[in-house]
Amino acid sequence: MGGGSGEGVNDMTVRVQTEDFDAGAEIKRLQAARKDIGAVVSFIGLVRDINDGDTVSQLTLEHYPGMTEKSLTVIADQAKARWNITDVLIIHRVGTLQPCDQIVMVAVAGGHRGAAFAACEFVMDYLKTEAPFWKKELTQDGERWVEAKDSDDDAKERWN
Amino acid sequence: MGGGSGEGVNDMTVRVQTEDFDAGAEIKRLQAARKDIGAVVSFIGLVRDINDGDTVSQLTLEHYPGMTEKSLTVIADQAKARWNITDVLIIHRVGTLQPCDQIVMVAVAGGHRGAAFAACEFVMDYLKTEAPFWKKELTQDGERWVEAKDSDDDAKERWN
Amino acid sequence: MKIKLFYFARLKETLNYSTEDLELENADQPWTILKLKAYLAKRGDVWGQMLMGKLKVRAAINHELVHDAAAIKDGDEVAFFPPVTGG
Amino acid sequence: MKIKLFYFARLKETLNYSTEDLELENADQPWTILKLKAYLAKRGDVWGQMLMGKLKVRAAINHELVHDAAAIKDGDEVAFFPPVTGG
Repeated sequence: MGGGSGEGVNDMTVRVQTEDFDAGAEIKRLQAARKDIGAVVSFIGLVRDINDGDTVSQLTLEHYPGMTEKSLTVIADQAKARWNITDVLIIHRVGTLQPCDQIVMVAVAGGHRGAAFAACEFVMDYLKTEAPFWKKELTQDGERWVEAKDSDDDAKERWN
Repeated sequence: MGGGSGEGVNDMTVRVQTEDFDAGAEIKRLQAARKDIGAVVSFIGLVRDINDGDTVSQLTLEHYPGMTEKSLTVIADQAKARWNITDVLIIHRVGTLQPCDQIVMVAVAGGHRGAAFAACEFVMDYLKTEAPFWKKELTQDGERWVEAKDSDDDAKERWN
Repeated sequence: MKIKLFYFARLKETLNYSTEDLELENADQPWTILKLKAYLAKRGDVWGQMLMGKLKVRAAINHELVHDAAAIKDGDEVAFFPPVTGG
Repeated sequence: MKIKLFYFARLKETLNYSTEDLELENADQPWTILKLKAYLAKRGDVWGQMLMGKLKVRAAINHELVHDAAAIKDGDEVAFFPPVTGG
């Protein structure tokens, strides 16, 4: 694989990278890892062309190298400790992206669907509120930092 | 595409077929459909090599042609009516499958992750309890019909 | 009246029937799913066990899941099958 | 004592600093995140606005999110940044 700045932290599970990813290939790899996998739930986040009513022509993602990978690994480990699942994959892109580009992928494999759904949503809710990434959008009025949303904090609170 | 016995009911959204499917290609197609899609949640169900403690060497899926496609279309439409989502895809295989084979795929695209997660899980819970499919396993002791699970009824009840 | 019947999964296998056309006598009381099950159960032990026994049986009329009290009309497609186990 | 400081996103852009090495005087009271913010805020208006103003600021010590009361030790890596917006 290579190229991910997350290398060395946990190369199989957490990757922070500028390059795009092949969600289908990643899901296939998870499926093929074990014969007792009955369910794979995946989430893919994409750059939308409109945010808060304005047309977005570009999105730039900044992160905190080292802390970001560590934070994602902790979140993946928490999900594994909390649910009966076999595998968690988190890929998050950084750098400059265009509308429709893939930003993030979380995939969870396990024996049964309930745990896989819960763990995948848990990882996304924690990633949104704890992992050090910051988004800056380019609109017709220039650049602006994306503000954190209270609804994301609320989503995270559900798991407590 | 072609080959799905669900053709004519709703070819884009619901497919019942003997052939395998390419989950990655299906997800890509959903992503590319619109520019306001921010979230794609997908579920893939696979044949496990063990069920109820016995080794499963083969799984055969039977369905009720006509009613099955109609039932899946109703479930997809219910999800679209209930959540703010843009697209629902359901693919379900029938016929004889081996361990690790893909059985079912549900993918939901929408603006935001909360609705996409909920709608995808809703479709799976309803599919499990309402869509006319029946599984028969081949184990070392011969063939046996898979019994319906109370836990699947419970999962469906959550949405009421 | 005439109806078309379908059997699936364990029912199909045990009854050794997948589909049949059935002519039902018009009666004072309308035909319901329950009345049809009782009528078919008289065909023999295995029919009674499958349709009126301990096994849960689901019924559909014209591709819609229905309860025992649902009325059957001339030309209907009626199906009997076990609880579903897809996904 | 010596610490390494990092700033991210809006803070990095506005302060025009991404990282710096800082020498802090040892004092009777241990250095905390709050004390460090107050110390940096004295560098000028924009520093006060960014670190002690209306904007929410998060802090991390050695890659762990911490609160204002967290103590800073010699050799620590300290970071200031806005609430996160990934995913």
